Amino acid sequence: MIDKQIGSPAEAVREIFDGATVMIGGFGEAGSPIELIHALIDQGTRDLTVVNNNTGSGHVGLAALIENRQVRKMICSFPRTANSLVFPELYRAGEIELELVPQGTLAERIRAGGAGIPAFYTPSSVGTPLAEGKEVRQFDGQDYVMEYGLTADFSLIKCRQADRLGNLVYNKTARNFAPVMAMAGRRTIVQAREIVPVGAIDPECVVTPGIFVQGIVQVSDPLHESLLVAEGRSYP
Amino acid sequence: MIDKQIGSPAEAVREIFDGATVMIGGFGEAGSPIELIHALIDQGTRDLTVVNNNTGSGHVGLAALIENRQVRKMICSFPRTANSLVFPELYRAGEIELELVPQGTLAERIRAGGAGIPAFYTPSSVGTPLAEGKEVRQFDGQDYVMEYGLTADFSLIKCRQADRLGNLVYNKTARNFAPVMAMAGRRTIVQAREIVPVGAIDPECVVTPGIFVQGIVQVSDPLHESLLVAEGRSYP
Amino acid sequence: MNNAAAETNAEKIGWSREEMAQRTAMDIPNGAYVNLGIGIPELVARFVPEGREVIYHTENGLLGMGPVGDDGGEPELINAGKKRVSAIPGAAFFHHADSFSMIRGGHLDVCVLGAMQVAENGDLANWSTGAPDAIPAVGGAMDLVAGVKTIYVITQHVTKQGDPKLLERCTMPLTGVGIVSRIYTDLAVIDVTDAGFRVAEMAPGVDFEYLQERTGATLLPPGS
Amino acid sequence: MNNAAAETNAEKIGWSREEMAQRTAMDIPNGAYVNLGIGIPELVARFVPEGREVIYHTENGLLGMGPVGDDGGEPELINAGKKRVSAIPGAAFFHHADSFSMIRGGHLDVCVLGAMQVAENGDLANWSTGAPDAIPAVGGAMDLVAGVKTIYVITQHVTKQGDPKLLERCTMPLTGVGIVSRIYTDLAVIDVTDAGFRVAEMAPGVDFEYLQERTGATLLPPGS
Repeated sequence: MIDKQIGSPAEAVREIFDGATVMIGGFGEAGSPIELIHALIDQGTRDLTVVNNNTGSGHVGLAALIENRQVRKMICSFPRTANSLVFPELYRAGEIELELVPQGTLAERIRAGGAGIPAFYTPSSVGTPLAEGKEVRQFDGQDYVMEYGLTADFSLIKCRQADRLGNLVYNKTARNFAPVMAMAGRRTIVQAREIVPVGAIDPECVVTPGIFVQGIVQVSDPLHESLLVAEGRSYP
Repeated sequence: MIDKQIGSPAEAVREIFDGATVMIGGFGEAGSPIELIHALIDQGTRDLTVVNNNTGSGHVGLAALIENRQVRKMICSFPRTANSLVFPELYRAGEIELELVPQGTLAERIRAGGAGIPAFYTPSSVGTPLAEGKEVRQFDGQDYVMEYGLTADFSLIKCRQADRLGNLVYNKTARNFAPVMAMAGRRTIVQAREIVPVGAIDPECVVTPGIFVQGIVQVSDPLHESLLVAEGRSYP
Repeated sequence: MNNAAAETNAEKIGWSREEMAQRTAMDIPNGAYVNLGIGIPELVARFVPEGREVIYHTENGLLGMGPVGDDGGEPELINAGKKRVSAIPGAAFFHHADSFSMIRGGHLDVCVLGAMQVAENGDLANWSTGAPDAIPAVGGAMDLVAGVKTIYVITQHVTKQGDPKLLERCTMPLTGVGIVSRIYTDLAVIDVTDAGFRVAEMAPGVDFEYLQERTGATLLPPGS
Repeated sequence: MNNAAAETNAEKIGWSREEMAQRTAMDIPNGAYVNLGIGIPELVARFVPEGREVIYHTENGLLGMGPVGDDGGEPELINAGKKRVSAIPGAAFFHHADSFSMIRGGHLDVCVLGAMQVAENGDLANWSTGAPDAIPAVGGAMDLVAGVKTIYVITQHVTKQGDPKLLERCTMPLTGVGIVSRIYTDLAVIDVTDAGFRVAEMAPGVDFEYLQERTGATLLPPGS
């Protein structure tokens, strides 16, 4: 029988190794797999390359992972937000690398990686500093930039419901990067609010089919990043 | 108010012009918008380039459109099936063009066209006759073929439910090419089994968001291609 | 009102943020699919003229975003500015790659963005001052300007320091090249044409000379 | 049994189609995601060993295809061969681009295909005879062989005319280059190795010499 359930976040992140590339779902706090990130902090895995749209806020979740000096490089589109305190400081001090990618190009690079597409052309960023050093090519008289597919050793994502086969559905705009990161991660680990019996999710409504998922851990009542930040909490 | 409903298949295909590129949904009969195709036969529009996985069967639907000499060129992955009678004859007589594309490349080219990606690289067909004349490029020591995005003047598709905004859900494996063709058609015309009130389709389960749809016509009880073929029927 | 009077009462000259948004909303047709940037552009949604239905897209994965200010109360129902929003009946949720396919694929009709600088050739700079110590952050701006059919800009006509934001050429790093169609400032509505900036309308109390003085490129007069 | 006897009773030598499928099924591990080609490969699903759960993918847009022969009775629930099938609990439907992302992106573990020819370097020809009047048709074969992690072939060892199908080099147009791992024929199980075809097992009544005579490339003996 196939059963992708894992007992705890700690167990779920155990295989993540120093130097790994890790995609982390979420757009701001929506969809952020905060318990998996905290387990990764507990584990102390270092020298990570992290792919996320942002760099976290306050001193919890992704921001805490960065603050704990576990991240060598961020690949993201928007590294500063209202409560983004940790990354800017380390970046200015030259202690963390940044690869800045337009948000749509980031999403498409992740999807391409998951879909076996090594590279594609996009009009986004043509004529801007973010296209510098990249191959530009004309199609039908228009300029496009070549961008590479992006894969990861691990993807950590969050969902609303999962079954033991790894079929997933999400909650509203918390879906964001998770489905494409699930495709692009060689091992995709999901924290699910609820694990339901096989057959409970309508096959017409499955967003991420189980083939893209390698491990599921139930986190029924996940922490709310914005609440923790408002309370001035930090992790660990 | 936005209301994309159209009164009849005849009205729905009215704008399709001689020489247009038309994507037609369906994998075999599953998902084939047969009433829209028949309306196009009634209309007599000629010199079409048609994108479909196959070439129809018997003497109805897509096969009838081809038989009626309205199609100049087919772009497809599998032009012959058990009951494919019309295309092989015209093809051997040199009376119809064929662009043969591997099925996954066809799907990805359509998606790319709809997503504003002019070209991408794929490992499919490398080293085969279908890669001849195409640009081959190495990434990470592996060969890939460059393929172009594909768009259409019109896409004709079929769905299970639609609302007046054009949100669509499909029926089982009849989904196949329709969602990507909806993206790639400058005007996407849908025949829906049922038109439901706005709000009736769960926003988490919408497969094709309304932005990709320009016209909807209700066909409550569509013809079954396989039954027509079994009965030896032909259209018109 | 002459220029001298205008300058002494500078705070009273020109349109308010709401008026700029309202003026912009008049140019968005019924049935349009629209993406609104953060800041003044968000206000546009408040002023959809009677009888028009407009569908709002937020690039983090929602088509059919509810009225601005309507806080759905859910931390996982947010817009691109990470503010809580609601979803209308007939909304759809989707993932980021699908969302940016709508953008890049030319499916959105209008995008309204803020600006640091706009050039007379339609170039836009709105993501980075280019200052050496700035943390660069781009988000979806470059995708939006590259993909959406019509790009409108809403911006104050000059910076807080009084420097013009409408220029012959942008001096800050570009977001996109030649993509702005129309600019709605507190002082005027200005079209970006092949011949440069053409004034379409001026706010009450603003005359052409006044506007030209505050603009870093030659303006073409209305109707020219 | 000697070769002479074998030849007079040719129809009795070797594995049946079901036995070939059963032998293949033994090599598919628990939890595998599997795509089965049209013909004998479809039979593999009947022989999943006790205690294993295997998920079947059909490239037209279904993960979790039901048992072969289980006709769901719905014209819109079909497999890649356009036969009616069923869906298991826990199935998912998706569109073609998503389906081929699973294939091209390396997410499927095993694909079992039929063959016209297989070469000792792993080349496969299974889509076109190359005859000048043939209507070319490729379907998803080129995507499957380019993307799925392990490609198995099930085929009769020789053509109906008695010509070998396992060759030094394919003479028909290729489907993919160097992608076949293992071949299950009516006469043997043969691995494609860097050194060429290596026999892993032979059907009852088949000996090495018999097999070599019917093969268009030099065979390496079992265990070599």
